[in-house]
Amino acid sequence: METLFFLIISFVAIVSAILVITCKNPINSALALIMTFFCLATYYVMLDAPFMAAVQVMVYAGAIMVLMVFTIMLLNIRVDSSKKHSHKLVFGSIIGFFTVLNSIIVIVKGRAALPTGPYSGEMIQKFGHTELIGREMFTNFLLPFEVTSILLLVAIVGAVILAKKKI
Amino acid sequence: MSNVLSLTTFLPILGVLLLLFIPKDSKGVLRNVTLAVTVVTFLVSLIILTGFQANAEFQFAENVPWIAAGPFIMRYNIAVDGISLWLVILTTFIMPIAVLSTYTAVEEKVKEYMICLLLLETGMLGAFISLDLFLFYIFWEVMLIPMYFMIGIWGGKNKIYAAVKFFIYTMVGSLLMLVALIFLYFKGMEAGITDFGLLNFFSLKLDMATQIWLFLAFAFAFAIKVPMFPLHTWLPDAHTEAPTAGSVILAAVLLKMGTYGYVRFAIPLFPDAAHKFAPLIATLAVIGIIYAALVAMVQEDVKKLVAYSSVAHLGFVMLGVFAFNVEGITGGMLQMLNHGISTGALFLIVGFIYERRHTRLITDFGGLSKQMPIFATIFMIVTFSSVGLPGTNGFVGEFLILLGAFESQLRWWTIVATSGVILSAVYMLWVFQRVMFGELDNPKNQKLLDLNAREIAIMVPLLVMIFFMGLYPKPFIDKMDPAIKKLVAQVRVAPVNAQTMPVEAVSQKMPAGYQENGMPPGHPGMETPSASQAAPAVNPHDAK
Amino acid sequence: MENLNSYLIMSAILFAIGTIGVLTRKNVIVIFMCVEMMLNAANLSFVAFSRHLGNMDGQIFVFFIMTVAAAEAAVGLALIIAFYNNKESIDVDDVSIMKW
Amino acid sequence: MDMISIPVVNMTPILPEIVLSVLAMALLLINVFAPGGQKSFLAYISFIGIIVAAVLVGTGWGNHIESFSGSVVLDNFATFFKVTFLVAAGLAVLISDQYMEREGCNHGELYPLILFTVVGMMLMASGTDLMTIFLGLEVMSVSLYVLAGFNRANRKSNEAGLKYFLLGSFSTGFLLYGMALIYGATGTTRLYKIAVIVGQMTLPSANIMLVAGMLLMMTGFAFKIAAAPFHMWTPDVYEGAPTPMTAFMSAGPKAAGFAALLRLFLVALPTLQVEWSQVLWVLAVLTMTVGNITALRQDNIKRILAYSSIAHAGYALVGFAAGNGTGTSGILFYMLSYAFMNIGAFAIVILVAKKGETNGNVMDFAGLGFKRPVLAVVMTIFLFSLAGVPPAAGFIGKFYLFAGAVQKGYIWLAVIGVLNSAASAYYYLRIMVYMYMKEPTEEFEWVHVTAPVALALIIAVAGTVIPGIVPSFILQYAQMAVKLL
Amino acid sequence: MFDNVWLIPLFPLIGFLINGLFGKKIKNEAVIGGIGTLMIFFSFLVSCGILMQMIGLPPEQRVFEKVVFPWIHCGNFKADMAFLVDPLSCVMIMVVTGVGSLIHLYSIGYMHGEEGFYRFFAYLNLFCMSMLLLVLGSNMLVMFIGWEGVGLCSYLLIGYYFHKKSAGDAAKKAFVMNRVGDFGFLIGLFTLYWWFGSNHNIWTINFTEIKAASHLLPYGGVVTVATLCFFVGATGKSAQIPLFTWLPDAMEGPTPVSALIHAATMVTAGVYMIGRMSFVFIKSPETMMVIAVVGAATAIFAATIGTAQNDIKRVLAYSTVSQLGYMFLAMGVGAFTAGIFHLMTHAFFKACLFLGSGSVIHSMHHALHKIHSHDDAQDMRNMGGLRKAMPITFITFLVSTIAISGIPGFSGFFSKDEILWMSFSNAYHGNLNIVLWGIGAAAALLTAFYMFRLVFMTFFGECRIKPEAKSYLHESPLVITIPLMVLGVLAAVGGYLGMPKIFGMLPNYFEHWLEPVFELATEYGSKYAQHGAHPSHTLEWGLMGLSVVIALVGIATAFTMYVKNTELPGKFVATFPALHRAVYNKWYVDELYDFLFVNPCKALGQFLWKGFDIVIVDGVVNGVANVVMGISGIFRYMQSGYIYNYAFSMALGVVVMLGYYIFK
Repeated sequence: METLFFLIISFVAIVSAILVITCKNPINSALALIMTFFCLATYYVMLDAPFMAAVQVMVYAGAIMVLMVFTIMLLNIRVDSSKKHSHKLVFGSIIGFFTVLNSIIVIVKGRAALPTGPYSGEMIQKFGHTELIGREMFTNFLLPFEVTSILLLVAIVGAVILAKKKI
Repeated sequence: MSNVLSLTTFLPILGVLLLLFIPKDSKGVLRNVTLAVTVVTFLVSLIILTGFQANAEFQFAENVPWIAAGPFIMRYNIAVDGISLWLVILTTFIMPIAVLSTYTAVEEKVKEYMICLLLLETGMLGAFISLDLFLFYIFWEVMLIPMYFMIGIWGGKNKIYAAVKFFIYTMVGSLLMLVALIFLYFKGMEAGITDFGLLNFFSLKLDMATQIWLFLAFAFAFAIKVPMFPLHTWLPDAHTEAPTAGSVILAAVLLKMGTYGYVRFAIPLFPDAAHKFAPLIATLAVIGIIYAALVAMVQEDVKKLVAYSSVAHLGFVMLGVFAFNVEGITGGMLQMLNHGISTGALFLIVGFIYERRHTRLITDFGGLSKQMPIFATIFMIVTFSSVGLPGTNGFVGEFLILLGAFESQLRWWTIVATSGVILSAVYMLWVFQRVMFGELDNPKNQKLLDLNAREIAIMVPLLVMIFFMGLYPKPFIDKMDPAIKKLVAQVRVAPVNAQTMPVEAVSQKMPAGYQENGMPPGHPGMETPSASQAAPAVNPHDAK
Repeated sequence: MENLNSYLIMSAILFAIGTIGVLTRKNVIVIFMCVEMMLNAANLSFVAFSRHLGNMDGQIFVFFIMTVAAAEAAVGLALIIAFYNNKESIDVDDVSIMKW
Repeated sequence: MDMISIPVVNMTPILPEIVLSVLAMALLLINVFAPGGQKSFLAYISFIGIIVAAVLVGTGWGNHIESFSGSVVLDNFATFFKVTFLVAAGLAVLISDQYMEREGCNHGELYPLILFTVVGMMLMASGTDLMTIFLGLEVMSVSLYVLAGFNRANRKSNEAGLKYFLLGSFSTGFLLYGMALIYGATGTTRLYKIAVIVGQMTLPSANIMLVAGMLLMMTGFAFKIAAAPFHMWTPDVYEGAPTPMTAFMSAGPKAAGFAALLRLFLVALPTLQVEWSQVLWVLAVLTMTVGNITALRQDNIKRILAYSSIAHAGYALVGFAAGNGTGTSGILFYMLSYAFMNIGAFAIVILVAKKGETNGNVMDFAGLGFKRPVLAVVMTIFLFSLAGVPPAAGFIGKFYLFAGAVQKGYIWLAVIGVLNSAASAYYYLRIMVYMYMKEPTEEFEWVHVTAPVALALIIAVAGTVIPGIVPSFILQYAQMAVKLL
Repeated sequence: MFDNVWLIPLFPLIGFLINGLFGKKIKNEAVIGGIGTLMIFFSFLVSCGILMQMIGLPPEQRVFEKVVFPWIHCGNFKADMAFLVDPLSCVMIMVVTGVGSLIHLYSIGYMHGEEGFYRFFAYLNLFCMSMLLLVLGSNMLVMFIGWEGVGLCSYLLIGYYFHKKSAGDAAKKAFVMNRVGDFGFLIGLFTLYWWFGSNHNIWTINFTEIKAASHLLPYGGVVTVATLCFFVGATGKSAQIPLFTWLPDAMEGPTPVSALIHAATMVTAGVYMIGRMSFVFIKSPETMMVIAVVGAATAIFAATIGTAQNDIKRVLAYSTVSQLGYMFLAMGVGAFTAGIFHLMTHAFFKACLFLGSGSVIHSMHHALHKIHSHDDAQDMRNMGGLRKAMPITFITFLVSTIAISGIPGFSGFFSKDEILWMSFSNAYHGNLNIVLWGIGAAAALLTAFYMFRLVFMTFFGECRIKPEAKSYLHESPLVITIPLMVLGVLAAVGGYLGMPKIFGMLPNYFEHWLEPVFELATEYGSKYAQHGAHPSHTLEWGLMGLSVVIALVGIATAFTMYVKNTELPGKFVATFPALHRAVYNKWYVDELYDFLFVNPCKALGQFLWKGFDIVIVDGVVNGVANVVMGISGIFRYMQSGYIYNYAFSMALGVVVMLGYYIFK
């Protein structure tokens, strides 16, 4: 059952991902990408990471993609204009194929580390995913967390500098 | 004055600092100050000369820590011995002449020019006195910069090509040498050597393969600088384009860096490889001699001709050096000095007529003797010095080289090289004839002025040296002799040729007189290395 | 929970598709979307590994990656807008006045 | 489960970062209230702040303090690199004002962004957790995207920003995927733990996941240091970005990339040295060759310097491929001196160029040597140093890099390196040829050299020449810095 | 006196320095000429003193070496500036300083009014110094200084009229040909030095030391190599086949130069050198044979050319070449004394001949100049009947001609006849001796012929000069005629110093004098000499008579052709045009050399420069640069500016890297 569900989700994810790179209209691409993100969120749920799923939906599907769609609308961009570089697709596909091939071989032949951490599925169920994330983030990963604030500040300043009509 | 060597080396830098404060329009002051600096440097270098004891030791040594980081220890380690002493003196001697030669030739950018000259002097002196391989490399590269500018800024029509060619050509070689130098250091480190001091590495026993690679890298760098056939093509370009002083310095001193490099570094560091490659290098040297002479013969530009003659002369030097015996190396060293003086003088002479006529094409001249008798006389003396006429300096060096090479295993090479003596006469006399003899038919030449006092003053020291070194080379040889003997002893670790023994044995064993009817043991083709020189055993028969 | 490798392969496929998109699309925004897809593929790997290993580090990482993605989106879209203001185009072929 | 108790952390390791961040934020505020148009004082403040930070960094020398439960460390290695970043930033700040004023984009946000970049770089150098390093990288990159596109009225600047951004985030994708694989293969993101776990593996090089992760991560950093074949953004971005930012980018982020990569490979993956050496060997050769050879045919001076910057990354990779004390300390030394000489060179480019960067070709340098001899001499010093001609810092750096390779037995790598250096001489000489050996094509405009730029030039010359003549002390620091890794 | 031997070369050196440095300022010809002449005369006086002292010593003590200062000391090699005084060098210094003084004196008159008067005397002094160094040098290297020094002076003096292209060419040719010889000299020196050094640890180039060790030398082998090389040197200096072509051209120089350098002294240096090292040469039968054959061949070859030349000096020049051939023939057959003897007598009569011709030319030139004619003052076809106008010149000239032709009683007869006899009777060359003698005799015939042809054409018959110039022809001044007379006397009586024993009248002073020098050579030679039946006195007398007859035949032929039947030469030319053309054009040897050496060298030079140096060597260098530049272009255009291309490059890099590790 779970396998079937995984397969269905995977199918949807792949199809929507392909749509992202094939749709002529960027809006369609954006919608397809949102679909992909949803699929990923579903995976996260399946991986016992409900908080991640929520964040995924909020940040990606919600914030980032909205921003993108907004930009697309703002710039009033329609379909991809010319077809000058048809060879791109060939090269891109070849690279993509080899990337997949390489990655899959890496995954299949590679040896992931053995499970060592304390966070089994039961534990997550017991304490709640959000809490565990929060605990980790404010203890072991305090510094990165703080750094993200700077990152966001930089992004804000940068976006303002670059895009504001008049500074 | 314990640091007189440093003083000599860095005096020109002080001069540069001085020049910086002189406004660039007061050209006369700039020139005179530069001249004064170089003269003072020369005088200071005379302290070295007079204080130098004729023994094999390195003298006036200064050795202070400089860089110590990681595996490397570099020291400011300088000294002179009989080999470098004369090159130092040659440098300081040539510099005032070079400065003086440009009093009227360089009218633009005088300040920069003088600064270049002085920087160049420091670079050259530093390279000659460095006993630290790293320090040597630094000076070796530093020399390039001012020379590059001298060719590039004050050069002739094709100056940029020549300057860039000069720089990159030399750089390729020297960078490979740098790699070899690093490699050598690590090899030395394995054997317990702790710094870049040259003398440390002499005791290093390297295996043959390593020696070969390292030697090739060093030899390549030096061969470019020498320049040896077929790496010589930068030289005619550089010489032709460089201003007179540049050519003089290039010929007189810079080219010596290559040969000096062989004597000081490549050969004693890698004696076995040097022996192995001696035939190859001698072949190239001999090809260089003949080839350059033939090419010089058909040149239309006087300066290019002199440039090619340099290639031939330095071929002689290389041949002598690779004879690995006292005569050959002494000859090589003397020839370096001679070439510095004679070819330097030749470039000055070319400069004189170029200044007057703004052409260097042989066909533009003819019959100048009539109009410029002093010039003609000087030109002739220098020509014959360059040709190697006995009594002039050129002969002593050339003779010793050929003698030394003939004694060594390079006999057949010597015979070919000796024919270069004929060719040098051909091209030098031919150019002399075409420029100085014949009808004075070109109207532009008919109003030429003879040399003025300054120009004569430039040439006189050179002429004096030409004859002094030709007639009484003893002081020169005496001072360099112990160092060269030491070098020869050091290099003579070459694998002993099996054929040497019988010759000695035969001549010892055979009853006197028997040999007279027999075939000579030493057939010219046979290997009879000069190693037997060392044998003090005197045939009792010879005492008679 | 599915097998770890399934997720990883899925991640790899998404990553590859993202790469292809970057290489083939002309619209700058779409290219950027493809980059986002690549980041998401990495995220999926992280989460899958995190679940497999039983430690939270991977998920924390994903959290930061999302932040970064957001920041990049902000700056990136600002850049796109700035470019558009000058050039009236977001065709990647037009982002090529500097070459050779 | 109990309450989350925020752990007590030792702030010392990130003190300079904090100072700079606070300063940056303060500057953002000051900027808002600053009198219109007058932005120079922001540069001075930033410069002072940078000096203060440098002093703080300096006081940390000799310490080894881990903090934030192993996210970050203060050690000599980080300190050395932080100094390098601060040098780059300080010089960049000094040369920015005049340029930005001329180009009409003297927005006060420039300086905070530079400072934030430095913070990001510092985190990359001192981070001991993949996350810290990644976030540092992103702080740096995002700032740089903005800085590259800072002159938003200029199409080239737009394009530079956009290219840098797109390709940068593309490379981030690889980097992250690599980190994911490393994480998967080792189960942790802490470098020291990775080192332990990898050390316990029987045959780490056979674990393809680990190796692939390493390679992908390398890709990400190789992009930052502009190593071929991940270098192609460099010329375009360098050309388009505002020149001071180009200068900064060529020195700072490159050093930061090396810092992170060195720490990753030497701390976390020393057991895989055979593998990464091999790759770096190839990358070094490619990078040097592509950089140098392509530069030969360039006319735009910023592009020349961009390709030269690629080539220099290649030289540094030579030392990296060696991976021994000599080579890595060579990288440290080289990055520091490169900051001086390259930013110095760009400063001259700024002075020679006219508004709108119209004067950016080598031909425009014609006659500089005698019209503005001091500028030309200074430029010459930088160029010779870049070409690796003694006695300049560039030579000593190269010497140690190649020495490292030779020591490790990579003689051919060193040989290729020196041949490349020789080829590189051509394009450096070409600039000099124009400066000294050609007559100016048009009337020379008198460039006013403002005090900050003059100061920057003085510092840069000192930083290029002095370490060239007496390099010992810096080299010893560099040695100490890599010893503890 | 011996200790003062260094004064001999020093005086001319002083003269050279004074005239060379200040001559231009002095201007006064008398002072300049006086200094030059006096200096060499002082040397002559010192030489006389040395000679006197030496005569007073017993023969075995007649060797003295004087080291003036150390010159080159290097490793085993040692060469001092040192002089060797022995009977041989005594003969030479006497000849050089004696004849030299006379020629200097003569030059004062002859060079009167020339533009570079001081230059001429400076060079002449320099030449004398070099020549004296050559003959006095106690080791090969000092000899070599002189050897090259005389070459230099020859160059300078031939090129004295430097504005004439032909003079410059001739000077250069002379120097270069000498250099070819020097090449041989050096190789010979090296070989000998190396052989002694490496085999016997005797590192020397000192003549006395080599002499002392010469018993160690083998016969043939290395000695052949060394001596052949030395002989190449001698052929260059002494204008033997194949290096003789420079000497006739050298007549471009002023006539006193021709007399001094190209007749009396320098060109005999080769002979002297072989004499000096006779103990080495004799050890190689092969070399001796080569010397003899080359000498004989040169003698006959040059003589044939001499018969057809019209330039008075050229005839003399070929005559010199021919006579030098005789000397070499003498050396080659082991008759060293005879060779040196002929050297001396030749110096007398040939110097006299040249000076006489100079006197004629001087007079002719003067006369032609007066009538503004551009006729060649040296062409014999313009002369004739001059004996009336120039009696002293005529008489001295005639005496010398008789001497060279080998008429008994005159010096040439004794020396030449001894050579012919020795070549016939020598025991070294087996049956070759007849051939050598035959060639020698034939050459003698030709010599008599062309010399008398010269005399007849110049001094006898109709005066072919333009009539109006005739009145201007007159005898030269005393300063010119005195040397002529002195030399004429010497040419006549000089031979009595070495009268053959067979005459029994006078002891052969000359042979006794030189005996200590050639003693060793004779001893070595006897080792391989084939002692057949000793030729009888009758035979010697017979051959002597035959050679006299031959000389007379030659004179008679010349008389017939040029005095009695003056149309005969024309007929002869008409009958054998090809032969005449070949002879007249010196057998096309110059053209042959141009074809064989000069032109190929130039062509090779051109090829190496334009074809090899520029195209190949530089082409490779620039080619590498161009290839790199080309690659640069390719790399440059790969930088297309398109983001997807850049991304592609990155992705490709990743894929390849991964692929390598996955599939390796």
